[in-house]
Amino acid sequence: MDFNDTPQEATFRAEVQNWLTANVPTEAELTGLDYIGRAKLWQKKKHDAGWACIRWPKAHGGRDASAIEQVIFNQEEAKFDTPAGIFAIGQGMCAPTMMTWATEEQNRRFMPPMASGEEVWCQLFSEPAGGSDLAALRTKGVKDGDDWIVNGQKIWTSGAHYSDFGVLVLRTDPEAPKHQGLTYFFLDMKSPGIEIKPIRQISGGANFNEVYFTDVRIPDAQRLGNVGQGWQVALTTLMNERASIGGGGGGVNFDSVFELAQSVDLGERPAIEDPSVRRKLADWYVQEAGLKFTGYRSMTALSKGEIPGPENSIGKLVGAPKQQDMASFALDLLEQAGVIWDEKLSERAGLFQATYMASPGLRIAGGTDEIMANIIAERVLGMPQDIRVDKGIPFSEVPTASS
Amino acid sequence: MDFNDTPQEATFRAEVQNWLTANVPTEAELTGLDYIGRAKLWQKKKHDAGWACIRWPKAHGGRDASAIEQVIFNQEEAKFDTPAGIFAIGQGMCAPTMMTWATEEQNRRFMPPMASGEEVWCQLFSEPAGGSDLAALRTKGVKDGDDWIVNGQKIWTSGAHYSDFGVLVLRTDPEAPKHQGLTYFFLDMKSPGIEIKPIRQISGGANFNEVYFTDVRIPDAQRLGNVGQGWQVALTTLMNERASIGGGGGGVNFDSVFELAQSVDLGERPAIEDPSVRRKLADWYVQEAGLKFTGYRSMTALSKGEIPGPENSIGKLVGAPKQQDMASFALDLLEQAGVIWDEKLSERAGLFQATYMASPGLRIAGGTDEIMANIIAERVLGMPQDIRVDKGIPFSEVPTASS
Amino acid sequence: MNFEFSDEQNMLREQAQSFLKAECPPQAVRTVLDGDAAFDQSLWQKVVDMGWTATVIPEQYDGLGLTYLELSVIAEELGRCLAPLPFSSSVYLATEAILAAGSDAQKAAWLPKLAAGAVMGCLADSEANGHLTAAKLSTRYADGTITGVKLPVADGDVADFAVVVASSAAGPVLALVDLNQPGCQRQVVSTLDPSRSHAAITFDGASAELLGEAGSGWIQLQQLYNRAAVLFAWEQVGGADTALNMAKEYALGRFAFGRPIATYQAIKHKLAAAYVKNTLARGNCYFGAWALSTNASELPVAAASARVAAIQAYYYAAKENIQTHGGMGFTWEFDCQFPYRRSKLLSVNIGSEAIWQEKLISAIEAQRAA
Amino acid sequence: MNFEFSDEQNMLREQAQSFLKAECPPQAVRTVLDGDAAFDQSLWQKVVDMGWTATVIPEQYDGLGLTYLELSVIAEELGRCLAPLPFSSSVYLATEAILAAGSDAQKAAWLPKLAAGAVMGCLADSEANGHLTAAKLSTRYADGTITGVKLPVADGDVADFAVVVASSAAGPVLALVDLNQPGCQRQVVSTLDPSRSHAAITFDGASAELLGEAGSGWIQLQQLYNRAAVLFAWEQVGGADTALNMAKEYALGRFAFGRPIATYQAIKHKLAAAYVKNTLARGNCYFGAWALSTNASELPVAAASARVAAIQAYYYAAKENIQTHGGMGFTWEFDCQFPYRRSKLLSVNIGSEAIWQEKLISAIEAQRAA
Repeated sequence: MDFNDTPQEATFRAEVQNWLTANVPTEAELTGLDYIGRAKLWQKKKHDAGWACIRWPKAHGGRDASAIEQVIFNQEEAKFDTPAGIFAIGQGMCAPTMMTWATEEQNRRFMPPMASGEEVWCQLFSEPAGGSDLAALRTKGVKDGDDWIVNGQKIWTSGAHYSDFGVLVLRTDPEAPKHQGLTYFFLDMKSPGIEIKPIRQISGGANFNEVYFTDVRIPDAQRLGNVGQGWQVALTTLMNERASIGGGGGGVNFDSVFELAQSVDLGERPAIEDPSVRRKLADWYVQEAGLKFTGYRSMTALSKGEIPGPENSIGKLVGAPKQQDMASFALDLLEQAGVIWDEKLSERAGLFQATYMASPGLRIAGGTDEIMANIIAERVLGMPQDIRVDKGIPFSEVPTASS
Repeated sequence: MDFNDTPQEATFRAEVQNWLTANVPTEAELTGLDYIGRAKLWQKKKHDAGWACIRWPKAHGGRDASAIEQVIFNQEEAKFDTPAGIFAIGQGMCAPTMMTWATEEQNRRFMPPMASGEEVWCQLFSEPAGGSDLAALRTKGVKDGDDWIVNGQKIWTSGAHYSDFGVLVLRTDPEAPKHQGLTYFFLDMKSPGIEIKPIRQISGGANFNEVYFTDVRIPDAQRLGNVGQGWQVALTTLMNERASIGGGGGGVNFDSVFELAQSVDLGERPAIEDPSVRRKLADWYVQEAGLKFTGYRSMTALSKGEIPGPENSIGKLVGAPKQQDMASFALDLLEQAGVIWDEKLSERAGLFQATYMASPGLRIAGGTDEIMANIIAERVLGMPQDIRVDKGIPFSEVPTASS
Repeated sequence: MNFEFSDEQNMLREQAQSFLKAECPPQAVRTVLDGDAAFDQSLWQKVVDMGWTATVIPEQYDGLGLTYLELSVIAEELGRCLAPLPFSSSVYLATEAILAAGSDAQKAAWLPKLAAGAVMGCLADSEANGHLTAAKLSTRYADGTITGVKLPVADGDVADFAVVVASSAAGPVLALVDLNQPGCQRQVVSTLDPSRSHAAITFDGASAELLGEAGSGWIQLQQLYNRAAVLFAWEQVGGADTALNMAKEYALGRFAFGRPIATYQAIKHKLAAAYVKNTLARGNCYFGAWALSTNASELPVAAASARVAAIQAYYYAAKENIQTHGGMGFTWEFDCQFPYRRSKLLSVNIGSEAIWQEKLISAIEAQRAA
Repeated sequence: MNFEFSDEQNMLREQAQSFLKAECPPQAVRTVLDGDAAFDQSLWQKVVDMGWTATVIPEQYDGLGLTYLELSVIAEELGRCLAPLPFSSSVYLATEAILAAGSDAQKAAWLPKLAAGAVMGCLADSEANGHLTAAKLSTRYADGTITGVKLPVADGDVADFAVVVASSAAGPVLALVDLNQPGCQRQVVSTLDPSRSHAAITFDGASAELLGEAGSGWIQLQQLYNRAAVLFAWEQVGGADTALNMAKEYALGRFAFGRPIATYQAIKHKLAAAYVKNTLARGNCYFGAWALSTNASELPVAAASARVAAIQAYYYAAKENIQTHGGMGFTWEFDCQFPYRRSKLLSVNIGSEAIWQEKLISAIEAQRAA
């Protein structure tokens, strides 16, 4: 057991470090650009030098790199303050789906500009009535000659407003059982009939959108998989979703609460000297360390060319409620001042307040705590599904709130 | 709002106090008797003076007292160290069922000796394959002339070995849907064909039994309710069960852990001075006080002649895991000595160790934590039942482990 | 044993509920949250007209002379509807401070106006991040003036006067300060819960008069906290009930996988847990109300128990209400944010969970040592 | 990055698993629990024959000279089968104490016998209820003798020698004491987990020799605890996995209301929570094993993290395993009691959760101050 790279990995890491050191954009290069412009500039630079989407085939704009090389690249890039990605969903979820289900010709057309950041992609699955039950989607696709005509509404679409293309799942046969009446497409987000409205969150952000479709036409050539096979195609996308969501950087963590406890008093002494604070901090440290070392085990598997075990599925389930409880605890340490949410007045520019307000979203996005626990029970422990009343009957007959 | 008795209640309380002070058995009176003998002696004394089962009709051995009078009597009796009851199940569960479903003649025969403690009753519902699913019982009753012939096995029967009579539910029609094929009886526990085996618990005790029935005959005259109506009759018993189980006295509580924390050190000082201990103690105090005052609200309703609300349903769900966690915490405070379980060597004669080992049973007996949470969700909050796959089909076709 | 509100008190509750249902729907909270107003002025006037600000003020000062049981009922109902009002600051804190420690002259000067809603008060205690202790007080009282900065002061931007906690040569004091004077500068500060307003107040030699004896301010403050804690706890329990009910209603109507999510144990047990916490908190609030209304020696234990239980219940119910709603619960458009924000504000406003857990055990120790 | 056991170590694990499956089935635990034997002597001899007691003892002392990674593998597997053996006392504590602080002569005298299983050792630290501190040590070392009472001493009734923590004129010491001498009286004490034996030992001027320098005993003890904590944590994680697996298997086969209880979210989420805790504990144990095997400066943090996580995981899995089994889990006849008892024994044996949480934060503070 050791924490060292293999000689090959070390060589690769050095190469990455050298390139990044020389090429990470300076503030001067980025001046005047908004976050989209900044992200695109950096992505283009990476792509031009062969460092974008390195696991992809060269023919699709990648580098044919291994999984561990991708991990090493990410680790090294994370050491710099590079413009944050607006490409995660496209490159992380849409691309694997395209590469599995689209024609080679389509992939040669669409993957390189996705890799270079010139074209941004989004994912249109969720619907208002769906929630955790993704396959309950109702946005309709009706065949019309060589096209499909789309009507309905999607929700929780990140980046819809700056995306060039999107992948979406439609209900093409309401009389088939729920999972069998779906078909999967990709589409041009500039198509006529698409209306995009941002969703304001309680955290103040608006990272998601509602997307309305009115008689939008999608060419049948942009179908992925067969008609009625949409759920299987969607599973390719979803399997890649959990990987790309994760605990996320940012937010409150052990270090920030530990340091806060050093700087504020509880009773007559610094909070860090209070055993009740110390015990809570110990528990959070142990959780973070446990996740970190579980991640190391997965990386080891990647490094050996193996597929990691199911251990990493616990990340979001542990991380999201932990952020909420740590933020709440930190606000309590601040006492009355805990409610002040002001970049200038608040400790760490409002990090604890922002996390308190954002963490309920973390517990929901990409699968609620409850769904994550189901997934661990079913896929990791091999326990059976709950009783399903929506299987094997026509979707139109599945009970809904309105029925 | 006050904690005082009404004038009537105060008069009644004084009368109870006077009688108890004069009549609670002395150690001399009890010498030489085992716990059954002691309990019977005290019960007989209460009965002879008109203080047994005081809410029951006089004709059945009671006193025609009100609910609040019963509460007052219990409160006052609890101030003395009286021989603990072996009558709780009979008087608390069997009696209300008999008084609801048996003939007046039967009640005049059976209730007075139950009230006086001369005849002890038990309850035979649970079966090995049933668990939380009480209605899944399989012990068979087959009609034979004026009798029913019983074969099968019951489990978790408290006091079967010292009981004179019992109530039991049998499956009299396996082809009817689960809840419709049941019939309810009472029986003489000395009937031929009954074999009783104690169940040893992990706590060391053996409060429960397995009871085996081999061709046991029960006269049809001892049927309560109609054939096939057994589940409805059983509900009468079960509704009275939750009331008689409760958090129980005994076991670890705030006081015992608080005092322990005063007497052992954590680090360089008494544990009670450690804020992490103080915070935990505060939480437990708040839970105990919350339960106590919730109980006061119910008593107030009784005192006004009203039916208490559903608040008291939380007692066992809060109390049982609390006992487990407090016991575990207390053992930790004792450090290595926490494992010593010895009347002479252990703090409080092993109270903390005994509770650690008994509390898993508290979380299960009379409805597991999970069942109690279901009950609160369904009966208190009005949420729907989980999906039931065992309804409306013949019991013989309900899936089981062996099918 | 009569551990229930009286018929009259229950009637007051019914009145309050129907009044607030009409006058303080969620939209009223949203209007303050989204807008520039510091509080709902029209609702405030109606609340004043109902006599709620006068509840426990003695009749000799134009109050209603009712008990803290009535005020508990009102607190719970205001908490239930998340009222965007400076009620807790003015009634549970400022009015209480004057009732407890004011001279006859001070009472005569302020109580009738408080009763009539002509003025509003607030408590200016906090100065910085973390736990305030007597030793750390940097706001200073001397020669009838106050100098220092208080931050944040709940409702400090709209109050007419403040009860200021300050140090002095004689030790800590409580001082009454008219905020409408040149020596007081107020600045609104942004918070987690914009449906309640907060200010930073800079006192620059503002004229002030002592409330009670010089040097006894810290003890007075603790007593004030104890009394307010019971009323805060009732507001919190009311809010926790609202969060639980919102979650339950949504779960009954929301379907996933062909069935209401209310049929799933994950949801049922979550809401059962919230019910348990709310019920425990309510039980403790009853005892708190009794102790407050009878000025019982048990008040320190009762107040701390109610406060700790209510903080825990509200946090749990508020966060799990959002969780039960899923993504919709995280949108600005839904009302789940109201109890989530308010629960935190009420949790830290007169000292957080840790402080009250400590107070509780200290009070139990004192009780047992006596 | 190579954060996994090697192929050879994994092979050792497979061997250990199949060996223990055959030689230490639940019935072996039950036999010790129900009977008079202090431990499973036949299993002990086989474990000795496998060389497990010799794992990290250097070859010059007839050991195998393997690393703590191999010993971690063995610890996890012994924990998994709840082995009724004095392995932790003799190997993680007594052997480690001699390895760390013994003179060449002491090593030569004891290590070959420990490796060969000819003797067994134990650690005699605890004296009374509560947390042991240096200041409270009442057992006294002077002039080559020990006087005092140690209670409880895990495996103290069967060990041949004890490493005794005592005070002395020079400060705390660790002393080696042959238990088979007239100055030592041992009495078996009953515990929560009769599948592991405990004793009270009275030393009445028993002859003793110092282990390491006089006065450094307390520091040595803390270092010993740190090293042992990693190995205890592996045993605990092994046991927690067993409890989780028992619960899962039962839930898959047990029906209620016409379906396996494994289909209910209450059960699924309970076991998912156990899986999460076990996985976090395992991750921390990996780091602990790395730190122990490389004698890294991170050991204090790593050991405390592994210990805290493992204590929490084992308690949760053990109690919820009983709960998942319902009434049957509470019977003597079922095996659910084994991990429930053992989890508590291992939790307090070298210091409880609170102690290690404190050690963890202290170690982090020290790390960051450096």
